[in-house]
Amino acid sequence: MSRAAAIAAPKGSGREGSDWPKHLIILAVLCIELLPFYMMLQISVKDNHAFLTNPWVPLPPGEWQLQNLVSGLKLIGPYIANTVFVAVCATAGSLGLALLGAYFFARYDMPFNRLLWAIFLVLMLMPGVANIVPLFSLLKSVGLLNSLNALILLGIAGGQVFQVFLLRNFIEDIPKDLFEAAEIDGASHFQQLRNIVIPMSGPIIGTLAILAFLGAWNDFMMPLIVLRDKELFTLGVGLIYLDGEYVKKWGEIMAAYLVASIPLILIFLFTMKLFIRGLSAGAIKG
Amino acid sequence: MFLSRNHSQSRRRARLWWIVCAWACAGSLVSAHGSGPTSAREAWELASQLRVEEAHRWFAAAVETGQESAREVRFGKAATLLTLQPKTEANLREAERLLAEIAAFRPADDLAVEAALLHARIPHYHCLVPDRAEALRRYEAVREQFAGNPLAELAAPRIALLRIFGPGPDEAKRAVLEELEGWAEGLTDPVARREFERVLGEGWLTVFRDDVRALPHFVKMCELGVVRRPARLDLFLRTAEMARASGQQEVARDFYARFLEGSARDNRARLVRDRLAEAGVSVPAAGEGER
Amino acid sequence: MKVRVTREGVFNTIGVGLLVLCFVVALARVMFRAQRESDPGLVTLRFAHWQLEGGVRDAMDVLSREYEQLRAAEGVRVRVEQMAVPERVYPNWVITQLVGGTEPDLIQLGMGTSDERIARYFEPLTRLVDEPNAFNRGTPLEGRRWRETFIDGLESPLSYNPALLEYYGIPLSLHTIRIFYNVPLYRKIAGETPTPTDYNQFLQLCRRVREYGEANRRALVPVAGSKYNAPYLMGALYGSQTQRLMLESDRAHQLRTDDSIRGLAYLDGRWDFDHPAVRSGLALMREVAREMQPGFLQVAREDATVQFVQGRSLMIATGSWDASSFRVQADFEIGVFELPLPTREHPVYGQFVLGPVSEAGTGTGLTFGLTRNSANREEAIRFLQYLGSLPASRRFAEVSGWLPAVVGVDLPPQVRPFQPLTDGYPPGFNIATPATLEAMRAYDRHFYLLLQGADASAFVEAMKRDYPGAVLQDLWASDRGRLRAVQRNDTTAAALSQIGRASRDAEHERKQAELTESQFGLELGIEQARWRLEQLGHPPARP
Amino acid sequence: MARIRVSPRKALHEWKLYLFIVPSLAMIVVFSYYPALSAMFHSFFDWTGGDNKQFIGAANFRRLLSDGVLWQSFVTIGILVVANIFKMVPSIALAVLVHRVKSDKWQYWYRVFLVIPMIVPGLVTLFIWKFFFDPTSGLLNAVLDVTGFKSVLIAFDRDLLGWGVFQEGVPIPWLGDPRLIIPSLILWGFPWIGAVGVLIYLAGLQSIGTEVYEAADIDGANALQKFWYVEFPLIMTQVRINLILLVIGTLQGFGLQLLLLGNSGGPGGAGMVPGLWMFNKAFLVGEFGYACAIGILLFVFILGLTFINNKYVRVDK
Repeated sequence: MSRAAAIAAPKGSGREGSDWPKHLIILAVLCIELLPFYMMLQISVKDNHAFLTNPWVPLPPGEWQLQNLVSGLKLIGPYIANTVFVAVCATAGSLGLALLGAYFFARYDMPFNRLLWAIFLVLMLMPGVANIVPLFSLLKSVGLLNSLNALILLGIAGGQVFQVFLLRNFIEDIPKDLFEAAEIDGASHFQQLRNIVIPMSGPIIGTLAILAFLGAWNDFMMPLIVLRDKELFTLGVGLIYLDGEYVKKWGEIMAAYLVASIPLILIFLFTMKLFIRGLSAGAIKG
Repeated sequence: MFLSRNHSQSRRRARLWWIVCAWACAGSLVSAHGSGPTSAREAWELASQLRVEEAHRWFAAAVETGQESAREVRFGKAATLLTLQPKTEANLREAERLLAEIAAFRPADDLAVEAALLHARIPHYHCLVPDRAEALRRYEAVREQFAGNPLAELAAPRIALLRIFGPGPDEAKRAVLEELEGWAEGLTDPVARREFERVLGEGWLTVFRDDVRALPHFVKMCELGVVRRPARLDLFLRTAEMARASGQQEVARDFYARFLEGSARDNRARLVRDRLAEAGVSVPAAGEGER
Repeated sequence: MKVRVTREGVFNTIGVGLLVLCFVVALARVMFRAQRESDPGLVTLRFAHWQLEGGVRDAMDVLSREYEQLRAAEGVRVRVEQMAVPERVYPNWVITQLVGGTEPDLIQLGMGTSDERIARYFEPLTRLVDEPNAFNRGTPLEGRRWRETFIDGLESPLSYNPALLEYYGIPLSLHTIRIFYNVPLYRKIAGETPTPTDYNQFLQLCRRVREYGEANRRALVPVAGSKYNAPYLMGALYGSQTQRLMLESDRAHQLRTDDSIRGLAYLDGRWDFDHPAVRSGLALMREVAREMQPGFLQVAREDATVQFVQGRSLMIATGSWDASSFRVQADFEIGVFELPLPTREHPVYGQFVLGPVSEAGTGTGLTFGLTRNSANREEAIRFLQYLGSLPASRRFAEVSGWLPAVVGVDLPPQVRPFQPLTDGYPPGFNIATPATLEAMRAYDRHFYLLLQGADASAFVEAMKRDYPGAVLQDLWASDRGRLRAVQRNDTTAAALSQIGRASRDAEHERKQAELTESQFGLELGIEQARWRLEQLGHPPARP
Repeated sequence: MARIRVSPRKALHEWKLYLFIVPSLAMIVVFSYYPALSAMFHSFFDWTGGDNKQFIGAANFRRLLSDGVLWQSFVTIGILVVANIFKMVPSIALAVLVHRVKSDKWQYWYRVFLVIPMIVPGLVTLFIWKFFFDPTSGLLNAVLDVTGFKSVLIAFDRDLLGWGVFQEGVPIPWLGDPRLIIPSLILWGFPWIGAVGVLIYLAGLQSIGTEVYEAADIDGANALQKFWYVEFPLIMTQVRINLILLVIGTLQGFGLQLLLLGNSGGPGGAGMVPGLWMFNKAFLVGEFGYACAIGILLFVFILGLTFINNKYVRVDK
């Protein structure tokens, strides 16, 4: 069955009645949901005075303080490269490993399979505050402090459980005959992964990738602990530092936030469909 | 790209993992053994700077190899075992054993006394559940066995601590305090004497709120001298206040004055000047700092 | 359908392409940086602090650049890097850097630097501060021991650590609490009336502010409050009422109390929440709370600042450290006056007052310690000496508008009002910190009750319920702290005596004597507190 | 598809398959299990988080029993969990509404708009909500005043609660009064739409064939019945998964409380939750050993809930 087709499928013609009340409700809800985005946009071009006298209504375009965006870029720009580096590596790494793991769980019922699966699942239940200290000493003993590699490794490890969990369900649903046919052709496990699993689970991989990317993008706890040098800061830390200022220039802060989201906006703009489709597809399983 | 690695690459990846793990283990070992002390002197220096782990490692190794002066090294091992983290019963027992052994050395020397004192402190402050009776017994043993060694006199203030602030009815405490007061003259070491006086003074003050009986002990302490400046100021002030409360204006005035000499940056100075003024002495405000 | 899929494909490709491009750029940057990091001829010094107030970073930058030039003139290439870490994350940041071995060369002491960490990770400066500071050459301070060139003689606990008996920190500044006011607005409201010097005048001023606000239809609040700022004013007012009570509950005749003495005094019944002085202090707090905006308890520090610099309140109570931030943000002249406490003559509140509060004991701050692992120890010491010298202090005060910690600096006019008042009496104890953490939390938890209802009784009832348990917890915690120190000192003392057996010098003698003295003091403290707890029927230590 | 069962003997031959799981496993063992087990180990110590530690057996756990704040925090988190469960409803409703919109184009755009808030940094949302709750200049109080809903609240308070927190002419201190803390936390995030959740539900709904709706129409089912008998069963699996994740997340979480109310959980400590208490004990008081014990209690609690959930809230596919 084609999931793309499922989304695009026409709705039942049997549903009668006018749609506008639905639209109204949906639009009202969406407006509230989009409020933070709106605030970020409109405050980013205000100075403190304009913001404090009138926080809610945007300024007319003539009064926009565009230098806010420039200083926002200056404040936060240097961190973007680091964040991209960490987020891309962590995403690729964690998905790669998760695919292997999920393939193992989904395709074969090897001895100890259940035990291993339990090992994965129990992790979801553990609260992690006190773990930070041992984790930190671990990173210290392997000499990974004050380096972006630590963040990448943590990103990879942190994503495993959730990704393996979702991918497994997905791979289990791939028709068995595809694999059997491949095996008869003498395909190795890696070839099966490449030729069957990846093409068949493109949307969910895309979705997981975007979620992992978002997670790495917004993470601030570990970077805060691990990174010392300003040149290594990722966006999460940068924003926390910005938020800790006592002299608040709201316009500049919001502009910095906006700058921090621009790469995400771009990615979303271009992969929106993939993302939505992936979420839609992956979700059917559970 | 990433997902289409072939089998051999995966094997390489697995090997890489082992390398990473091995490197991690080696890394922690290296960092543990990277720079250590090379002599007992250096190990003691480390111990005095609270770098107990490194110091202990050296002492423990030196005990094994039997190098350097054996008793000192054993003492080092025991002393560092007391603060080695995590603190375990086994460590304390081991320290206790070593210290008892060092303390038993005859003819008794300073090291033996120190070991005996430390031996007494284990049940007093180091065990998870303190055993005050045992600590008292050990301190008293130190006092008896090493009578004549000024170092051993440091057991006296500890005995006073344990007996005054131990369990028992107030009247028994009075007897204890009075009995202990008889010991004071016998102490020759000024530090032991000073601390002994301090415990007695605080004893009268805490248990009986008796300024009159506490005062002489505080005066004696002032005579013997306190090293740290803020503590010295506090002591002068407390002595003066106690003298004031027990009606000895002369003494009070003297100690108030001594307090004021060093109190340019103390917010109690004006209060003290008021006290002096009450007693008919006027002291001009001192130059306020250096501004 | 087909067209759509293709377009989506193109879009995805562009998206992924952009990402790859970004990644390549990022990778290039990361690689490039790794290369640049390893410049052998350049000494990089890093120092960290949490002073994000306006002006301070500029001052530190000026000092860093001047030092770099100074050293460049001597032919040494030094790069000094400032790391300003937000207060909220600073303690954790410091701990992780220290434990992780990635610490900068100089670290501001005071948050996240417990005695144990200081002992372990910081270099004692005792020998250093006993010598004159070379950077004071050619100034009136030339030839004086470095530690004697500081206002407090380096006796503040951040500089001289009383538990470790060594000097660890060099301070740059000190601070006092003041009321800041909007000068033009003040003139409009009060004309030429001088600023209030006592509590009554202050209340009158607040009333006039309200009247002015109503007359001009302006939403004007007399004092900008927040959960950060309000306690400075309220605590001081409460403290004025407990001045005499403090002396009464001081069993040790020290004319001052510390956390555990206050806690024990409470359990002892030497003071309680029904004591007239405490009630009077609470009434004062309630009274002054009315001069702040409603709901100030949920207002953050920077929001109160904004309220003040926007002219929506006449006054704000805070430390002199905020002066620089205000100056950056406000477009009006800012005036300063001392906290308006009730005098002894006050008909209602005067009876509990001892007199004006002395700020003589004000400790120094912005204190930097040198880390043991510093890769450039010599250079870091030199920079520290530079920071703590008279010329650098002068520069620091000029640029930052903060009080300098070194004596003999001609103060710029805007800094003068912050000089500590030295003629006065000890402050009473503050209600929030009769002991330590748990008591403070109980207070925090119930504080809102103080602002409600007809009087303080709801607050008092709640405190009576939770306070004893909290104090007990705190006393146990401080018992544990002392016990740990005693245990630690046993090893140190053994080590010192062994070192002394081999060779002794004056410094060694000093340390050994001080250690013995402080060790006995700690033991006595433990025994006394435990004994008194037992007498009162409480477990002497956490079971 | 049924997984291929591999006998131990064959597994010996197929040992290479284990290499597939090794990297993942190594990652979680090193970076997740080791720290977690280390924390468990330390729950038997009096540990300051640094080098100072002393073995004290089960003393930390005994202390848990008499820790009033902790038990109160479990009550609080219980309320929040229940509230959060109800807060799932709007997402489901929105998904159904979007699904029932006839135009595909609109449906697509609604999804796009749902995704946009995900890219806004969390700090912005926090900032805006703080702004909402501000007693004097906040939007929430302004809305209540303008709509007259405040008088309803006042009457409600006067006649039913007797709290006296809602009064005429006095701004409502949303985060300044302990009795309003939990309501504020519940109100937080209104209208409680989780974008990912909505998209997932929507996906579930997509699989409903036209014929099902036609059949329902023939039976004369109204909108609610359609939801109940046609739509809801189809997304039940997703709802259940979301429910589990949500319950776990709520129980472990404390970020919101920390950022909004501070370390002590706000006035009266009303917002104190177990995670925050653990954070307090670990990073503020320095009692890491005790914090680890709290963590273990929380873990056992979550494990129990998950177990119950698996046993009783089971839905057949």
